[in-house]
Amino acid sequence: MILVWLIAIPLTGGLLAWLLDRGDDRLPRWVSLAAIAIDFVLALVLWMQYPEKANVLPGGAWFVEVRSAWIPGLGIGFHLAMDGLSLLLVMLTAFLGIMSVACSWTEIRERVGFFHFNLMWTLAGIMGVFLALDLFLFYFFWELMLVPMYFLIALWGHENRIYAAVKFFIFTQLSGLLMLAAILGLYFAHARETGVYTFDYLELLGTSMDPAKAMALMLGFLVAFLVKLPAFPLHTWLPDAHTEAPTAGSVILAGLLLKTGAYGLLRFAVPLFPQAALDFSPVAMALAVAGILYGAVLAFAQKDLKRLVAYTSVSHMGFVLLGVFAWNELALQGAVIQMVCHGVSTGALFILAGALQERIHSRDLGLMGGLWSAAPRMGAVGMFFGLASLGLPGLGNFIGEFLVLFGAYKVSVVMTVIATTGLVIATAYSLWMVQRVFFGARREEPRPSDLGVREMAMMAFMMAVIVWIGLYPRMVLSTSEGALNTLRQSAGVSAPSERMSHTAMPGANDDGK
Amino acid sequence: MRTLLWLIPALPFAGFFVLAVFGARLREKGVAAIGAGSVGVSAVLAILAGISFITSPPPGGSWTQTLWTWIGVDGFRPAIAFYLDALSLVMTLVVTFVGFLIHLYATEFMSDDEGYSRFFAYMNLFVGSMLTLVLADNLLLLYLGWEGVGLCSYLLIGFWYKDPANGSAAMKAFIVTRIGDAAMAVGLFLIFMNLGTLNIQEIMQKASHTWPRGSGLAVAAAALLLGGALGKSAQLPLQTWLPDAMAGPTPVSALIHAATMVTAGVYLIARTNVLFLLAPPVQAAVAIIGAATLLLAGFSALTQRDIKRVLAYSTISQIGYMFLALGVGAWSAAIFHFMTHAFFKALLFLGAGAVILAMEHEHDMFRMGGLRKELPVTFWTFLIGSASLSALPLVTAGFYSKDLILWYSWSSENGSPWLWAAGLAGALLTSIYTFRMVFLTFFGERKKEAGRRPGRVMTIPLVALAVLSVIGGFAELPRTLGNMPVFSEFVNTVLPPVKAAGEAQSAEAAMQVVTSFVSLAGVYVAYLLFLRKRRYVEGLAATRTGRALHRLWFSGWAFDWVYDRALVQPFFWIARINRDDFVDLFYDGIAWYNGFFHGALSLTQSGKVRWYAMGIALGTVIMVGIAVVLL
Amino acid sequence: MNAPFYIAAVVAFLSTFMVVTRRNAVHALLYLVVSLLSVALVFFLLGAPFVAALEVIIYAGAIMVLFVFVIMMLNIGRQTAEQEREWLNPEIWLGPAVLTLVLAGELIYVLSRMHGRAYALSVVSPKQVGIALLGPYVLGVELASMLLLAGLVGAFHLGRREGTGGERRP
Amino acid sequence: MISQVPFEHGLILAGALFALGLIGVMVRRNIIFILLSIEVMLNASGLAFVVSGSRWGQPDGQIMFIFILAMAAAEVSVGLALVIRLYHLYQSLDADRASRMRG
Repeated sequence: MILVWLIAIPLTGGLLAWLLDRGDDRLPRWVSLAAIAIDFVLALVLWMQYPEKANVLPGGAWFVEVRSAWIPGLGIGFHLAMDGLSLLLVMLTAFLGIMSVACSWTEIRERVGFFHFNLMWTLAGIMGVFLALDLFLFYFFWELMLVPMYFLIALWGHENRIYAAVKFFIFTQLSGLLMLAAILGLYFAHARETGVYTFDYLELLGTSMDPAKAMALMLGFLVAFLVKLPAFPLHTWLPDAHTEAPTAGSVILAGLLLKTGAYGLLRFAVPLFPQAALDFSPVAMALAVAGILYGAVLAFAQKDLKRLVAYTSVSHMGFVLLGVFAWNELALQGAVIQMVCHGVSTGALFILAGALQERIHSRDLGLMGGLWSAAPRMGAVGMFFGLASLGLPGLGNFIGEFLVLFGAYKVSVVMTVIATTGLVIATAYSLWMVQRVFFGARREEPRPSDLGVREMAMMAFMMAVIVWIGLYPRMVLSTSEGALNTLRQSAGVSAPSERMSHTAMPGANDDGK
Repeated sequence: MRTLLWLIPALPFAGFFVLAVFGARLREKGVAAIGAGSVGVSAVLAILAGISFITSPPPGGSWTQTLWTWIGVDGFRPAIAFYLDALSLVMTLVVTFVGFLIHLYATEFMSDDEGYSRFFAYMNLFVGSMLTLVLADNLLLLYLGWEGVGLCSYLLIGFWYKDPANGSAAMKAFIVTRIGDAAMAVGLFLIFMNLGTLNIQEIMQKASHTWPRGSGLAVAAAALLLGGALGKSAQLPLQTWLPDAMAGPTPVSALIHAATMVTAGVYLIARTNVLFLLAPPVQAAVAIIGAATLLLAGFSALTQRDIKRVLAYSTISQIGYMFLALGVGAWSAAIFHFMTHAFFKALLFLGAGAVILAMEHEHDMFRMGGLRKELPVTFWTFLIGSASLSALPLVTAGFYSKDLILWYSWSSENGSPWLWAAGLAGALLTSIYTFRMVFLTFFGERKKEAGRRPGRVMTIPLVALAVLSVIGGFAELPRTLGNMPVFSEFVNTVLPPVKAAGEAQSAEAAMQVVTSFVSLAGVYVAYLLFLRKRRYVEGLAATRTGRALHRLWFSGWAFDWVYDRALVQPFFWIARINRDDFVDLFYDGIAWYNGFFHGALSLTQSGKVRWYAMGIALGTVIMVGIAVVLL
Repeated sequence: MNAPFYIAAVVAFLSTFMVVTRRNAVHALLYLVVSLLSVALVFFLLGAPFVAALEVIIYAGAIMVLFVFVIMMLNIGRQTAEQEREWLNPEIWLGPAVLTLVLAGELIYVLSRMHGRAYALSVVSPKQVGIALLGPYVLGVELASMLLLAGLVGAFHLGRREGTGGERRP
Repeated sequence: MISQVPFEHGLILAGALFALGLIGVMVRRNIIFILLSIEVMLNASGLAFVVSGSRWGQPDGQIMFIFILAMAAAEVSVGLALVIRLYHLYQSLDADRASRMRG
């Protein structure tokens, strides 16, 4: 039942925040902070007892499960379940949720209640996406997280927010519809094969169909996730959405929405159509590498700070895509680590950009420069997260990127070498960003005040997470290990019959040699 | 003592953490105490570890201390583990001891600079990373230290961030070294995939079993690691960043760009010597690159006006010697030269720092002169350093180490007369530009009053390093002069001994006479050209070819110009023209066409009833037509 | 035996053709009445006397009379005739003519391909129609009555001359 | 009295009348003529219903004709009322004058 609470609390919190909007602005903020904080505590509790309550469900590492009928007629069930992978991402959601509420404490002035309503409902939608095991329910949550996000950008955004919000909505909605078509295609293919009409993920896993149809359905899923992931050709909504979104919106957008795309790939696109995914993987890896280089070069060229950070996300997500389609143990673990660390470090960079915008009312890099002398703490934090985004060893992103590259090297050497050159350009853009914002000649007019206690606490917390994952990633690795083994096995392109046997996967493995 | 091994790198990191978090609140005294103190204590620890290591050598010739498993993903299990053997002991001792001296010097040199705590935080971070690099037990941890030192060199070069030029020099350094690191990373991937492990000792055993000599994989792995080494040690073709790195404070140049970081590449090649032995073409390449670099850097150093840039090019040249030694298989000679070079080059930089301080941040040698009497201690220590750099015979450490390298480049198995000749020419060039520097700064008429004299705290390191750059050489007396190869015996417990062709002792003696004659000749030439008849040099430079040569050498053989044209400008150009993402045009195009068709269709709504009737009729006709055709 | 049907058919066709092509509204109206009467005859011949009567009474009687009233009210007899002339220049006819020809062609093609056997057209007496009308179609009748009521109210409301106010002169 | 008229000829007649009505609607600009043509078309479709009703001896055809009559009556009354208003508004019966509702 705890899973239902995980989703229900932000929903009610958001509603409550909106209702309490009558009073002063502080009430909704505290309500939504409380709601998301409870969620974070719940997630931590789940993480504490993760190892013992292993494999509640057949076929692997699910350890908490809620199942009840929703529309039995069509075979749609309200089926939530959590394994190591979704646990990590749910914790990331709650963590960044707290950060986004905290960072918009002073930034959002008008209609605060409605703002927090949208924020909470997006978070609930995202958590739903990570937990849903019923494809219909998954699509429901996929749409649920989209609409409030649109309002977040459209109502509280910056200059041409309408253009950005509409573009974001159309991109995601259109690709979502493709996914819906693919879900239905799979639904009917499964029905034709086994006569059972169901949307349940575990049953749908084994459907075998002719390769062409499988490839078509897989592409349906893939397009939706590649738009969300922003893979190379479908990424152009991201810079606009990021530039115009309010700080909290950017944090949620960069930190979480991009992960739903990656999670979708890991959970649905590849395991459901293993052979098609295998055939498609060279193209996908090429797209990934193109994304890495393209995102990096464009990040280097931007004049707007948030737009620059947005393009870095395109580049980092290229690594995740590379990891997913390399589909071996190393690459997948790398992709998971990269997802978590990218969420935290890019979230922090956006909070910083938001703080800077609040102080000097502009995101133009031309106006910044020499801010270190005025705000040394902000400079140090900016430098730290700039280094995190270029993959400095000792920080989390390095672990993610290198595990992906180690894994991808086994699959294709050429792709990995090109991706590694991406690291050099990554160095270029992040140092260039730090140079233009913090170093250089000191200016007189924008004298930003340094980070306050609240902001510094948030930043310290995030820095701690990045360094902790950088130096001791085993906690995160062991959590996601069980889930990834199940995924790899279910997509191991093995004969369907063999997959049906319930391989009892010990949820927690021993703590390594 | 074994269990305290992890403290050696941990202390500087702790120093960094304390200074980073509380630095702003501490007074300068406190910051200095923590900054220099942490490195000092780890130096003491290193010495203690050294003593117990030498007195009671452990069975396998090495200590290993594993703190925790860093990443645990099925076969990929690198650990945070430190590995101490003869080679890493020498490196640790040099890094901590010279590091401590430079920290001491910096406490006074940087006094009343507004980023004082930030400076020492970065310096401690650097020493910590360097020690992690040197003591790393597996290549991934080594890579962590590798990037850590690269980061600190970026932070410290760009320390005075107010001047954007320093910022761009810092970025240039980090990006150029990062190119090397990318190559090294690919090397790591290759090694892991083929050998299944990153632990250095396992790699050595597995490589020699699985890879035959000269096999493609061995060559690829060695070449990629060489790529990383070239980047970090500023050898051809990635050497352009070091001269610009002089934008940082002088103690930084002394510590990072002379003594420790730039020799990381030498350490890497020495540590993974088995790979290079398995790949003869790559080892030959190392020798050739070393020889070429030492010549190029030598010529460039001749024409520099800034005292620190002369020393920078001299560093590139001396590391070229180490690469030459590695290339010909004289592993211990390379490490020995690393040690002596660390001493006298750090001394020269600190001396230059004292001079610059005295001259109120004047870097141009031609505006200094006659400081002999003004700064006596600095002068004498600087002279000893220069002597050691240009390897004046018998009395200086530089003589023993450089002579050893020249001898092995002649006598060793894969040495060759050409390499030896290049080395010799390099030695001549070295002594010319060194003593040109000495005469220009310390002799001749005084042009500017000497301002701030170096205080006591600055002179202690100068004197200590001067002593070391003299007695340092006696640790390795060649056969002809006392035959006490203490150093190489110690280091050869780890590194393979040199395969000399068994030349007669007399040949070695003759060789030593030739090298010492060459270095003295260099001094005399420098004396002639730059002290007595300066006009002659101006005349030479005035000729057309002279001017062209001067411009070429001054700009570091125009590598910067070539790289700028070939790589940097195109990258900027691509970035600029594609600033707003041509892929976006595709989607905007879709939106535009959408609007266009909307316009076209709205014309049909003309408001006239009869048109609509016509439309309905047309529709019926078509539908009936279809029905007719189909039935 | 079928002669009267074909005669009536030809008369109907010609008169309808005249309706469409006349310039004077009244002439067109009268031709339409002729056409309706000939169609009524056809109904009678087809064994649907009740409907034939209705056609004559309601269609020709009521609706045409309505038209006459309107035409008289708007007195558009002769003076709009010449206005019609420049509206009806020949080339206007071309487009619609082609279209309708194609449509007619298709209909005829479809109909001609059906097997053209003649069937004994059975007479459907008004009694049968009445029974069916108030049997299964009682709902239809109610709806038709409501439709007529709506038409009545609409016509009354729209027909009033003044006092509606509010509507703008163009 | 029952004629042995082939069923299709009746439909062909209805089709022809319908076509003429259609051409009338499209060509004439005077609204009255348009309404007249619509009446012709309605009548033609009624004819088709009756013909097919009598063909299968079912009363349905005639019932449909009655409904068409009812509809035609209502339509004409409202139509003509509108024509009167239009005439007062535009002082002309040109159908193209009332084209303010255009895209």
